[in-house]
Amino acid sequence: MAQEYIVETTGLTKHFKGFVAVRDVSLRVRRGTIHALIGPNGAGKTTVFNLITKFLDPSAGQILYNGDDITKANPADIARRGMVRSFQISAVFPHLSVLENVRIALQRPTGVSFHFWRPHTVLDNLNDKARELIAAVGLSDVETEPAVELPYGRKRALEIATTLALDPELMLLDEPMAGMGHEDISRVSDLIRRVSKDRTVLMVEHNLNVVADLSDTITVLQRGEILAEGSYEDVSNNSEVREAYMGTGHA
Amino acid sequence: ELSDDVVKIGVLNDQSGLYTDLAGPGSVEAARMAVEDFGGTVNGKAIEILSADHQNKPDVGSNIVREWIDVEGVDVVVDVPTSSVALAVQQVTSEKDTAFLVNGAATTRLTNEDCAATGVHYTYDTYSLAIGTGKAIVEEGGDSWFFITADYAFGHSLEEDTSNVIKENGGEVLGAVRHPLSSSDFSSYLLQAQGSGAKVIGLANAGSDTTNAIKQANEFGIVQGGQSLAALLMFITDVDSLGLDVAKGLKLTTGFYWDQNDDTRAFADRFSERMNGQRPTMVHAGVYSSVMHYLKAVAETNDDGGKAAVDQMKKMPVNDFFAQDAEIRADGRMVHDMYLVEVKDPSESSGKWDYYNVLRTIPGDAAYQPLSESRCPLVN
Amino acid sequence: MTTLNARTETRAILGSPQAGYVLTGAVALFVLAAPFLGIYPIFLMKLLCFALFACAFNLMLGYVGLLSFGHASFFGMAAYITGHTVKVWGLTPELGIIAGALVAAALGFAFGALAIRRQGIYFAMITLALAQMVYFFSVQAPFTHGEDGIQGIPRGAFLGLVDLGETLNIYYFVVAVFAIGFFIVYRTIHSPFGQVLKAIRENENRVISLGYRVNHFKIAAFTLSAGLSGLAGATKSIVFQAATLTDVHWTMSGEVVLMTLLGGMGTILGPIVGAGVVISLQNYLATVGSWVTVIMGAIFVICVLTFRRGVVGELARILRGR
Amino acid sequence: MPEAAGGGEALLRVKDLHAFYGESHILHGSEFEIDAGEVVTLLGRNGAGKTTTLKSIMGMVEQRQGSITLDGTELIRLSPDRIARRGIAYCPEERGIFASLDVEENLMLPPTVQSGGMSVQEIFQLFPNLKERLRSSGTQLSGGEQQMLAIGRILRTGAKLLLLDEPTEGLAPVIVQQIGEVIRKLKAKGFTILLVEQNFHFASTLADRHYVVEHGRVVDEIPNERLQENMGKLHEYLGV
Amino acid sequence: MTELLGVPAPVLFGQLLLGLINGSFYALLSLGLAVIFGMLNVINFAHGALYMTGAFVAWFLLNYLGIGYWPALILAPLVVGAFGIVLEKTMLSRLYKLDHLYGLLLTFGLALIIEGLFRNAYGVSGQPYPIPSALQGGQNLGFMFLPTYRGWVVVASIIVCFGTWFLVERTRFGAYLRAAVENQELVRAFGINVPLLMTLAYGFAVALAGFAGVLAAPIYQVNPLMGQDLIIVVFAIVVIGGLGSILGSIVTGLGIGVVEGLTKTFYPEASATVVFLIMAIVLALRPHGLFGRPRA
Ligand SMILES: Nc1ncnc2c1ncn2[C@@H]1O[C@H](COP(=O)(O)OP(=O)(O)OP(=O)(O)O)[C@@H](O)[C@H]1O
Ligand SMILES: Nc1ncnc2c1ncn2[C@@H]1O[C@H](COP(=O)(O)OP(=O)(O)OP(=O)(O)O)[C@@H](O)[C@H]1O
Ligand SMILES: [Mg+2]
Ligand SMILES: [Mg+2]
Repeated sequence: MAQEYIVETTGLTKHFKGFVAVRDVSLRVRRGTIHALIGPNGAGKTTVFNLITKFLDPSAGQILYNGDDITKANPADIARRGMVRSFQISAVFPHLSVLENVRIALQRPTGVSFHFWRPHTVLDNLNDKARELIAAVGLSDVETEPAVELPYGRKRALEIATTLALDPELMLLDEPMAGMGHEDISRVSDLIRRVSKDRTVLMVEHNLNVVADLSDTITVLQRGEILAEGSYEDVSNNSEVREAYMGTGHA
Repeated sequence: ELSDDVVKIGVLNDQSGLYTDLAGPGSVEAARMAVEDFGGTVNGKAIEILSADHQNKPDVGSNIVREWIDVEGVDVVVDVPTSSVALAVQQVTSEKDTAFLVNGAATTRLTNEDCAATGVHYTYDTYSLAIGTGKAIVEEGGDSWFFITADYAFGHSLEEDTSNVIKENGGEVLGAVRHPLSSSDFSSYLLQAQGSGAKVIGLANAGSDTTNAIKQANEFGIVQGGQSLAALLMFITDVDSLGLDVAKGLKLTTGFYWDQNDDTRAFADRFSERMNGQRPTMVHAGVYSSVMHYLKAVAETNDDGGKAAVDQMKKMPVNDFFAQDAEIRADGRMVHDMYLVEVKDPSESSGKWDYYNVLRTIPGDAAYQPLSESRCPLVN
Repeated sequence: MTTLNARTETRAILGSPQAGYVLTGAVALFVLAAPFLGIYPIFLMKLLCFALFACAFNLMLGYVGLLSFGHASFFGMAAYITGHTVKVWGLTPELGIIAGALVAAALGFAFGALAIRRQGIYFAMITLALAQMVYFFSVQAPFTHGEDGIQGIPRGAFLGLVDLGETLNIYYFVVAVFAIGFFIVYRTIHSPFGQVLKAIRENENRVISLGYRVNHFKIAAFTLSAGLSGLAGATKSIVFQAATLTDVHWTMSGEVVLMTLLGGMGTILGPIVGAGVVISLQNYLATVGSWVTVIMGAIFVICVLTFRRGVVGELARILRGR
Repeated sequence: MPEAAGGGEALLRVKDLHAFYGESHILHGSEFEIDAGEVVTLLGRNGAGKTTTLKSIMGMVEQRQGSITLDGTELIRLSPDRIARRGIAYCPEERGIFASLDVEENLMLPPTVQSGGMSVQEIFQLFPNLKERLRSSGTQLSGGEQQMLAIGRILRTGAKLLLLDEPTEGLAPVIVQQIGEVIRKLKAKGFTILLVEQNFHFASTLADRHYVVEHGRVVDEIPNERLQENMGKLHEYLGV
Repeated sequence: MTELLGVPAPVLFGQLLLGLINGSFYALLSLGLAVIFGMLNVINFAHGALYMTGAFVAWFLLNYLGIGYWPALILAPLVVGAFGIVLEKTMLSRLYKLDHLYGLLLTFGLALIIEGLFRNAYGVSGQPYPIPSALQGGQNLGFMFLPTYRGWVVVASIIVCFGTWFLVERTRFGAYLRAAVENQELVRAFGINVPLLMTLAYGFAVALAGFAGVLAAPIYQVNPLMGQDLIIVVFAIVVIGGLGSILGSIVTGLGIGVVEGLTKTFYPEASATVVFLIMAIVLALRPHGLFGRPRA
């Protein structure tokens, strides 16, 4: 079933009370690549994410995932099929410890989640796997801390670890670097590069340096429509794009 | 023998809700007066009074009584307005052989299906109200009725009893509308009653439901429109709260009116001294009378067991300001005269609490369901 | 890992796990010995029933973060069912109770299915609405006998052997029922299921994005909570031999909220303590007549203004030394 | 409006400022000052205490000690609304757009505290997106749009001292540039601006001076013209 | 006589009109609740008790000071409002940052206290309050007899309702209130005295309840329990209308009144329940009520 494109949208459109946030977007994400979605604020990036992951229902258009039509699926099923997203504002479970955060994700495939009659120590066998992931994002030192107490950057790292726990085929990251200090940024982008080895990543990011050195393909959205697509070079030399997005004298 | 050397009287009633004024603290005070007048002791043994609020909830009521009997050693439970609670309490008292003097509650079931050897239904019941008011009004030509009935068991039985009386006396019932308990607005029910064209609108409900209905009937000019109102269960406290301008002309049945003779006035004066000005309702008077009678019985037999005491009460006639030569029947029904009264016009009234003209006295055996018809297993 | 468990236990029970276990043990001992300490058994049984009710309720409020304002209908409907099956059909008490609990659970499932997509106050209100309809049904349906309720329900004999008419027998019977119910609650909270519930309470969208069908979990929790509330109501109807409108009225839903908050929501022992306080108050205030409401009201106000975490919650804070 | 950038008596002077959230002691006696008409930035890592500093100036942190004077008058005892009335406007890091108000209401919300604020028209010229979405509820705006709205609305009030907390966070470069323009315009108009920034490339194009915040203290002051020679130090501080 | 659904048409019209009249009470009360919830994020369970207080104040004024209906219509709301302000300043103001639940419990407690006190002082039978002479009598509308006073009730409450709606939804003052609900701290930092704002809002909303109380006094018995039975229905109405939505609560209030009126004709037993049936249906279809907007 190895399609060349893991996700294909055709004519994707979303209206919000008369206002069109996304118009006729046909997006194709090639398997095994890092694909960046950029564009001015309000271009519709987050909305596209919400549509693909079915957190919003498209007003029109079709979404294929691994060749199957998922236009009607619900968000939970999407995730079960291996497409897992992060959020623009960090999404962790504040009062669970770092370890517990990751275990929530690991626990799902085990199928014990409805077992209210069993002690939660049955989950302990997940700890090693969880610790690996935590180490991978460099949080081992705070494993037992509740997530609230982490600084912003490390919350995002934890979020990524949780996402990875589901070993997704396709990861969607919405502005993973937003509001991060520089040292965090470099750490997280290394992390993304590492994890993208055997999977596909679709991400929204404003930080152009990050986009430049991470992504294989870039799609530029503007006012809900695709303005340009291609490698960083192509895109950044595209005059329209420079005009609309990067502004003069950048890149 | 008197259990644990003391006679404990438990006054159980509504002390915070709908029936607080017609029973409530007043009944407790009445019981206290009875005990004092009796001398404070029975055959040298002390008499104590407890009281509690049953919030008009059967479960609350029966729990209190159960605990009273188990823990406090209460010997007699008194008053208990609200039929559902009385029925629940009757279960407990009969099971635990404790006397139960019902004054506040109205349902005839207490002396029929649910009668008990330990229970006395003292002051009034739905049957006597129906006879008193229903019969009288039909006889005066009010022969077509429409009921506004509270949609719960008590309301239903009041409506049913009255309907029977009406039909027996050649009247007809054109219809009825059932409203949820304590609905504040009655205008639409009144409108339906008006639409029915019945001569008489019977209010088979109680407390603020009745008073609100009357008040609004007045507002909508029902009476001016030629229909008359019959409040089937109404106490002098309700009249007081309505005010005479609104209540004037209402006919109702009561087991007691404070301003009948010197004895009643004497009691009323002492009562109102203790109850800052309030005059006794029939329930208050009934409580006094029943407690007094109970104490006499206990003194007689020197046994405060429920059945023993009640049996003795049944042997002795009642003679006091409340009732004359009245007797308690095998089914527990205390049979005494009832009074059909009419609410005075403000011009006739000399002031607060001077509210009734007594139209006629309904002799006890006419007022109450004949023993022969009683469905009480204790009978025959 | 132990550290981890310790953490959650800590949050769940009291300042420190030890304190928690000590307290639990103490309570258990007390409950077992109580009848011999001259405490009125029926009062204790009432207390246990409501404690169980509150614990079941707390499962929703404290651990799923959903305030149901309709739990009375589970408590009360179960009471009616048990009352009817035992009195009219002549079932043995334990069967009657099971029947009651099952019906309550079914009702809970229905409520859940209808309400679960709503959050916060909307959830509370839709549950209230449904509960009001159950109340209306209870007023109208013949087998509930309107405001008289089902009276004189026989206590019968446990398994047809042990006569529950005997005060001590029924007391330990109730204690056993409570213990079972309480254990189910405790187990649930500390199960994989409980973990997911916590996560949902903290960040629902994230849980969805991890592939959980969140509503299924909520409905499951709600059904469980309803069933246990039913267990409590059913048992109460056997103890007091009566099932009445009081048990289905919305004020009952209010009472259980109060108990839970007073004791401390989201704590395991909180609801029990809360139930204890409220029930005792109602008992001792019954004699002060119309001042009851005033005093009750004052207690609400003071509780909300001064110790919001509830008795157990505040204790926990003190023990934690913060 | 006090004229002429630089020089003159300090408009805002912060002395030995301490701030707490519950038990946690966040600011440990920071000291700095801003002259009328200056643009000054606070640089520092995440969690250094920049936002807390701004909030303390606005009186939005309950527990605080020390001295904050505006034109010589002490602010430390005043409530936020009183402080604002004296001509300070604050643009929060998390934007604080109101969901139950539509975009226009959001824009018109802050009362004018002094004359000389921008007109709504000028604001729309700066942020055309806003004009199109005037009727939609504030939170339906995208992240960036919200930021624009948050900045736009305080420009109306005519406050003379603006506190901007990471106004460029999550903004597209083109917008970032626009905001740079705005800030320059405001400076020209004689506004005084205290800017919290992570992106000091951006900061360096506007600011007269930079204060470096570390662990709740101001540990260093760098005039903009001397930025280059201090790059090393700066990278130290910010861990770039 | 023409019949509709087996009911004589005149009767039906009558019922509709009466429904509208009750509806206007609902509207006044739910409006107050909506304002309080919308502005202070508090579910004001004491609203019923304050409505009752309003009626009693009018009664005091009449019986102890001989002050009649018309002055009472102004004075009683002021008194209740002032009382509300005290409550807000001393208690409620501490709860804004917390879950709705606490506000609900506090006000529930307050309701118990207030009602309990009145009950101890005046019993539960209720006190009579006469219809002002100017409004006695009524018109015969052909299909029914409409007491003048009821007509006045409708007019008065509709005027007050829409006045309030305008104040909150259309004025800058209203905008401050709505913003303050979401982020007090920030609104304060814009130079607006939020605590004062909140206090005024609460005072105003409970004054509305007081006003409704005075309107009700001549129709119902002035009774310590008169608010108790009403409050929970009024809740339902606010929810159906959409929590915090002023317009919603007004329209729904009137609407529910009418629906109830019809129920009283066709299935009276259910007239107290129908509102909840509607609530369940509405919430199932429109999560945030008829006019509600999702809150962040
Ligand atoms: N729930 C909603 N209702 C109405 N409009 C919406 C909604 N969500 C987003 N929009 C609008 O859709 C457009 C795209 O929003 P979106 O969040 O996708 O932009 P974005 O590209 O993610 O911007 P940013 O980079 O600032 O996050 C914006 O104009 C926004 O106002
Ligand atoms: N409400 C709060 N309660 C407790 N601690 C807080 C609170 N807000 C901030 N802090 C802590 O205060 C410290 C300073 O926070 P502050 O937001 O001022 O940092 P910052 O410099 O603004 O960081 P950033 O660049 O991420 O905005 C941080 O350690 C943070 O964890
Ligand atoms: Mg976005
Ligand atoms: Mg900050």
